[in-house]
Amino acid sequence: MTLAQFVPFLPEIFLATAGFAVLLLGIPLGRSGVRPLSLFGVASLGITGVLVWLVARPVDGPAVILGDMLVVDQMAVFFKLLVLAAGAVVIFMSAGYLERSGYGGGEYIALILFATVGMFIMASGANLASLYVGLELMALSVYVLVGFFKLEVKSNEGAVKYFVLGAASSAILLYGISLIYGSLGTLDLQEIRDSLVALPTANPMLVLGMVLVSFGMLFKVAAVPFHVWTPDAYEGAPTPVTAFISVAPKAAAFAMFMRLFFDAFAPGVEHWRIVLWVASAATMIYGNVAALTQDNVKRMLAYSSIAHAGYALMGLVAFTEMGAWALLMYMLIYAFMNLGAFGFVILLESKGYAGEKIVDYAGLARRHPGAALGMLIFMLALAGIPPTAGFMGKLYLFAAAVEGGYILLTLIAVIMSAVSLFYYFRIVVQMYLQDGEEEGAEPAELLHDRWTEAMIAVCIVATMVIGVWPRPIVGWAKSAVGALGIM
Amino acid sequence: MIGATHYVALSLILLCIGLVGLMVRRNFITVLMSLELMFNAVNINLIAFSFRLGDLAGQVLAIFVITIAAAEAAIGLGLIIALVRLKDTVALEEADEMGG
Amino acid sequence: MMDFQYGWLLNLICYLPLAGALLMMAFINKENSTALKTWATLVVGVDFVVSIPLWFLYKPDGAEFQFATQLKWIPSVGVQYLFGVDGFAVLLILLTTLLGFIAVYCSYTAITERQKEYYVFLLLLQTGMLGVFCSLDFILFYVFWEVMLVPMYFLIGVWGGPRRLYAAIKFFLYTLVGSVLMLVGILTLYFFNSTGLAAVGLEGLGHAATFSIPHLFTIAPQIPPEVQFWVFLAFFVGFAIKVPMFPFHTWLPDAHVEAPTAGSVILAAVLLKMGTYGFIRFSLPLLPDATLKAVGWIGVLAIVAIVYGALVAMAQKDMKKLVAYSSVSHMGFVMLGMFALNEAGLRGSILQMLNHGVSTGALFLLVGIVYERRHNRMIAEYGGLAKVMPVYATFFLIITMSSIGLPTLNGFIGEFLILIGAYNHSWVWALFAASGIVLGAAYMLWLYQRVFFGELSNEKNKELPDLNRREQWTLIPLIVVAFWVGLYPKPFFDRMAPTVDRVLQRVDVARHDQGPSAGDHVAELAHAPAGEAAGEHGE
Amino acid sequence: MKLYDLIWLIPILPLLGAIFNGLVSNRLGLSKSVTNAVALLGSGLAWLLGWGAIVQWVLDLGIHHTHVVRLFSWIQGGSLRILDGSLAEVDISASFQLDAVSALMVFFVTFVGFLIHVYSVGYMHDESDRAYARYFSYLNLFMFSMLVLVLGSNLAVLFVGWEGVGLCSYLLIGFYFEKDWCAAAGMKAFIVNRIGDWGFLLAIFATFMVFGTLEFTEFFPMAAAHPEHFASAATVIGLLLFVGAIGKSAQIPLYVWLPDAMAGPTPVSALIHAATMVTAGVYMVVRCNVIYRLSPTAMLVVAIVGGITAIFAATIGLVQNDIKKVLAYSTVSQLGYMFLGAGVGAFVAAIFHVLTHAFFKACLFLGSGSVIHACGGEQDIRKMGGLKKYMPTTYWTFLVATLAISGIPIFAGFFSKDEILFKAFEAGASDLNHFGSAYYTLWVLGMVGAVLTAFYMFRLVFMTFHGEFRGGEEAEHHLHESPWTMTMPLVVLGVLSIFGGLVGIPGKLFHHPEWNLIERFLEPIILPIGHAAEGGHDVSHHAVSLGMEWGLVFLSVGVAIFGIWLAYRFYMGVEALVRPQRLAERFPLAHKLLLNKYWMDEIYDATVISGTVKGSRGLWEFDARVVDGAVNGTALTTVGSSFMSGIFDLRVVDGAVNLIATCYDVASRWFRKLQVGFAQGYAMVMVFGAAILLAVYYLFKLN
Repeated sequence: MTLAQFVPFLPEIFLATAGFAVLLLGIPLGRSGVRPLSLFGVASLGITGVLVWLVARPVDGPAVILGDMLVVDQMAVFFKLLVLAAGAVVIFMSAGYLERSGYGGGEYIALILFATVGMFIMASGANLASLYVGLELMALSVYVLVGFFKLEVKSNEGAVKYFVLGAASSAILLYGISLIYGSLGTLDLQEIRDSLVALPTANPMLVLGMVLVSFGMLFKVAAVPFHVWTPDAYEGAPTPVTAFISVAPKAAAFAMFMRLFFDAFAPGVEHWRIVLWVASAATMIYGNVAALTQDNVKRMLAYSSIAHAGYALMGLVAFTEMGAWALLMYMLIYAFMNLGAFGFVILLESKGYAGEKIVDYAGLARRHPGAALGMLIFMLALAGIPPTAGFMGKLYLFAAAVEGGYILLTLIAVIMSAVSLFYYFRIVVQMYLQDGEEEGAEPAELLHDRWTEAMIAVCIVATMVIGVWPRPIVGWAKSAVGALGIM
Repeated sequence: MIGATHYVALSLILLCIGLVGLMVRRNFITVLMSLELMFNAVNINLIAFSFRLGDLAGQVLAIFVITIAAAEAAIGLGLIIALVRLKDTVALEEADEMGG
Repeated sequence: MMDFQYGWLLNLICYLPLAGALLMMAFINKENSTALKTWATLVVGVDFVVSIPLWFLYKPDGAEFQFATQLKWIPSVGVQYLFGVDGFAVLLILLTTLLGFIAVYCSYTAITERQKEYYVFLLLLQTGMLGVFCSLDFILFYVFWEVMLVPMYFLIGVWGGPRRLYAAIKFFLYTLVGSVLMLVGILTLYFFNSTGLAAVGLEGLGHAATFSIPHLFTIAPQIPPEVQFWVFLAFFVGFAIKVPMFPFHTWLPDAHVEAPTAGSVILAAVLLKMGTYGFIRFSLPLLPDATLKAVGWIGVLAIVAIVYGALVAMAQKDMKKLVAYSSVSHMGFVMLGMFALNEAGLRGSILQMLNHGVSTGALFLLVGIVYERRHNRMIAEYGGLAKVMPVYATFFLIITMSSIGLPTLNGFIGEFLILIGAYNHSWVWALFAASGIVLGAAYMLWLYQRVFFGELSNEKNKELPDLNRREQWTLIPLIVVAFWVGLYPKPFFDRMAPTVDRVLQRVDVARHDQGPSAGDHVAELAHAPAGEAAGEHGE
Repeated sequence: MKLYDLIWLIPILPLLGAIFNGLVSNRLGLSKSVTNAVALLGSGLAWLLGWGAIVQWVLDLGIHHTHVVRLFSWIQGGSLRILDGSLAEVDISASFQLDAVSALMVFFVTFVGFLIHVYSVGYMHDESDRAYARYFSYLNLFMFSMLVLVLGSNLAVLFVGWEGVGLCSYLLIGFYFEKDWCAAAGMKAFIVNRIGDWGFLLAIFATFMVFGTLEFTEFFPMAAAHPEHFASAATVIGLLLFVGAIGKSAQIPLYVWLPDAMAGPTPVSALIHAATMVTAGVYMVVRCNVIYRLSPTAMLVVAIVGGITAIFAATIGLVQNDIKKVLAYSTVSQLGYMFLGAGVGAFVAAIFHVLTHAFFKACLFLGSGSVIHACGGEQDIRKMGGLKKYMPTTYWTFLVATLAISGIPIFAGFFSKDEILFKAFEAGASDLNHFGSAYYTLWVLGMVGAVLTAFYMFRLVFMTFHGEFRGGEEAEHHLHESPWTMTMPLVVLGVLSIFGGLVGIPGKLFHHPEWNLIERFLEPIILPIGHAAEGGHDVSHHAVSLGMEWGLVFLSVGVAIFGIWLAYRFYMGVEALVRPQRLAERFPLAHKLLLNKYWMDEIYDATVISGTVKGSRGLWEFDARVVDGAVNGTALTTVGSSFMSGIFDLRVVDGAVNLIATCYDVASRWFRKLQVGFAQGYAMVMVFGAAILLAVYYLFKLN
């Protein structure tokens, strides 16, 4: 193992160091220094991005480094840049929020950076061990982030629930890994794949291992029946954190999911496909139906993110190239539209937890037409109405499912996406069709925070542009899945 | 002669104990211990297999698991302290503000 | 098959309203209502003017699709930006631009609050509708089809009547369900054309993946009947809801009653045509086999719609609701003529689409006019209006006559051809369908009598002002068209003839040979459900 | 340029008048004189042009030549595969044709129309300017439609006129739209006619399916050439056409609209509801005589409906007290005679009766109009009487017309009616199409009808013009003869009702068949059919001997005189009006029955109309609840309504209780129950779910 092998690992190293730096800087700067620290954090994320582009790119084909622990390929790059972007956006959105809430900035930003490192490893792990470490690094940081407002009951409670269930699920996942290790004698994805191909008959221990691993992954992507932590964690967590965990860890988890199931376990597809099929259908139905009657926006968006995980799972079920890149694309699109939507929730957080109730949006179109329009775009995007990116994302997932011949699943998906329109439009109805002057209605006021607004603008632009001109994204996603072993 | 199945059986039993404990015990600290139990079930597996296969990877992973479990415990205890501060109880089901 | 000459014209027509809307959002202050009105009117007016050349430049003996534009959009999945129209679409586009202009022009005094949003939405809607008629790529089509819903939702939801929220969401959800199912059908066709659907054991034709409708026309005969059946079903739901066909019609009365006048006009005149347009453009030529199988059922549904709609209309106490149900009846005629699957029927059906747009659009305008004066649509509230509003009464009479198909007015030509076509298919159809003419006369004249004749009893009506110049000019164009179609419809027939012939040719292909390629598929697809279930868990 | 090439202009001229009066005079409220000028110019020019064209046509081309003027191609419906398997082009052209029968119609329609325009000038003079303009524009519009109807060279164009006259009659009946019953009558007329049109349209389609064309000059010869081949088709087409005729010409069972139609201004009743429009049905049947002659069934149906209507309406006419109602029912009955004629194959006689009837019935209506005018709008003959001395011109013309309708020799009505009755008898005697007995019965009905006609017409005359005035003092002062504009048409029509019949002298009686001008004139339109036609004629010649024929003539005159005598006994002299009372008391039921017109309207109201209305109400309920509910019920619209019900509380408003909506609601809340709220509960849910997943997995693994 030469030093040169560490070069592609530089981004992670840098990011970790930056995380510690922020942590230290946070001590002197304290609560006052939220914005400089945020700038520092975003800057380091930016530099990491550049590093990724410079050193961690598979210039001559995919390569494995550090004793086959990590792999360097297009897909890794895709997800790394995705989580970097998400992290940056969230840090920008958090600044004002942290100032208002009066919690210090150092740890917060450091944790986001550490989580990002974890996700990097999840995205590029080539070995069950490294994947697990990455997963835990991400998870542990996120537990803390959720419970970051340690004086808020809801925040703490969300963290507790998330922690207990998360730990349990990772234990299950780990147990699955151990079983696989036991039956195949290796933790290396490539070798697992080869031995699976070689292995004529599936022994029950191995199958059980794969199923348990899939359970662990389903927990991380918040799929039914392992979704239970999601609503509480999302509702309890500080809104920017909610935005973060609804996007970045989910994306990273799907990356890991694909590493495992599209690459390592690909030969055993017949064993796990049905599990994912059921999970996907159940997730779509449960998420959407349960969201119908929610009155708390954060909770509603939590259920909606469950539902979206269901859509994304269709890509895995389809198990085709199209399914793979459709999933990548969907993660990207979902990141933008969901972050944008949460941006507005953050801005509406004026009086304590106000701005979480749907009625708080009443008459927004009257008072802030621009903001209402933005929110409308995100709602349409989440519901998958063209010409927003949301439609393009769904389109390819559905197409992949149809191509795989999963008409029934697709029908469930389309019907459910129509249902979803219904609860997204509850917000639209409030914004446009109610004027907020009814008695008993005290609509929340929209705060002004340059950074957040800027981020929202970015998300809007991305959502619309991808919706109208998806060509480059499609191309990128397609090239990114080239390395996978499904074909 | 003790075979792989024995180890697996043992670890499986431990895992189940941990899982049940996680579900039924009221005290957060006990729950934390049940979690540790589950992790250790995994460790038993890993080490047993690694020993039988004569492959170190398993033991390496076991060491990772132990460390991570420690970190996990630390966070768990931190959360317990916060919970006690807010509600002065360690009963897990006291944390039921949200739901539905 | 394609003629790219003047392709820019189509794009101009389609995107002009969008541009207008954006500029309006950017530059016009929402307080400055005159500027808003003038600008909106200007945009739609110009849009109508630039759409007129289509009428003259379209070459009936030319390529199937003219004024075409073809650009790469998402090449990796074969989605193109493909615009192009045939005579049929040209007629509908002209209808749309004309009605769009009228819709804006009639809203001056009707809409007093949130005018900026209102006109923006109207313009966006215009682009959406035009796009639907222009696009020749399924995805592009679908995009416009959905885009259209949003502004309409707001038009109903924001400026509508007391139950607007309910009506708006009902409208949106009905159409959305239909369209998402349609999307599944589209994808099925797409994969049949290219790689096939592995898990249901249907191997594709292996062509380059594409959503291009002209290309799919060419593979239509090779689509096995089973597939056609399912896809037809998916399309049917999508389009039948839009038409709306009995029993999917219940969203229509709600939407119409609650929508503001302009909304109802657009809804009746253009949006309903999307459904029938879809049938003629996609279902018939793409799925001829399934079409032939469906004829019987759809014929019955159409006749039910004709009689049922008319009878229900008779029972209405609310003018708008009455007109709404009369739409159900009229669209029943359109469907009947279409599925008679012969030239006369299809021509009549297409012409009747225009007629319905003109007549019913005008009826909604007329109802809107009194509603604006009295804010009441209950028939019982009126009576003897002919005394105070003679001009209004005259216009209303002419439109009534055109709507009940009096010869020399547009309605007659359409119904005549539809019925002769239906008779040609089966005299029983004509027997029942023709009764719709009697009932039509019954409910329309009864309405007219109750509103305009008799004592001028209601105090509130004694002072009603007659139509002002603007209101008259919203109606006159429609009346002119009504007489034109009624007296000399030849130009319209000339333009729609090529479409009709091509559609019928494509249907006849299936009528004559079921095709060997399709034959062997039937066997393995006979137990498709089982095969599909197997697919679901990958065995 | 010959005038007969301009026949399309004949309808157009009145149309221009209508447009001007409707759009300009009415809107600007121009003075009556302008309106008059335009209206009279329109109809007058049409009259002159019409007669000119006919004359030139007769001289240049001769009556055997059918002159068709094709304007432009109107409807191009593409090609259709017709019954014989060939492709026929649906290409309907706007074209007009001039042949014997349309010439005859044009001849009197333009003329009578013009006269009634003139009459209206006097009759309507106290309307407001706008109403006046409106009236004349309608009247001109009617002239246009009627002329299109009679000149049209194919069924479609004929249908245009057919509908057009319907519209005008609707508008004119409802002219006094402030009066609810006028408007209602108008609507009734239109809708009942629409029922007829339903048949007519189907007939048009059937014709096309059989012959592949709608042009008279094309499919009549076809049909005539192969009688057997087209026999069955002819029955269908003939009967469907007759449905149309029943509606337009007010025959049983669709006659109900005509009596109500009297709500319109009297000149309208005279022109539309007596002279021209209502005879359109007869015209159409005669026009299509080829079709009918191919089908004995159709013929018989026509004859029976006609015969029964003739006597049925006559009986009602016996006891009516509204002067116009009496005339209305007599019109219905006379139309019955015409159809009887057509039904027994006497097409010429039918048209002949149309002609004479146009003269004397128009005269009667205008007379009644002048009476009503004088009595200040009073229409009840019980409040009249002795008007003879106040308005002599009206009286004499009215009397003449009455004699004509009663069938007193040398008066117009006699020839035509007698011809019809004779042909009916002949049909019976010759056992036409082996329905002899039926035709005999119809002849008897006709005879009885003749008695009744004479009776109720003279009852009318006696009660109106003779005896003492019963209208009270102040009304008596206003009695006066009408202005010349009204009397002049009366006189003209009176003269015509005397001599009009001479065009159809039954020359056969005097061994001079050539005297019967009208028969010779119309002969070309009765196309010879295979062999059936002349075969029939031969039979008929032997069937009735000359002596027999004379006998029949005297018989019909006799019954007419008997009827008059009866009326005299009842309504003149000392016993006037007492005998009828007594009779009524002796047969109260019969009297009631007649007085209430057999309760026909009530029956229709109870069955058809309220049936439809109730049905539609029911359907509406059905729509609101079931259909909406069910369709909402499917899939997610339900979420809509359920959510509405939750949030906006709109389920009530909707009234559509839909089950599945609540199911969704419940489901949503039940799902949320899974979110128990404390961590360990969640753990349980997860484990449980995981178990299910495993179960599912192994389930699928097994099979």
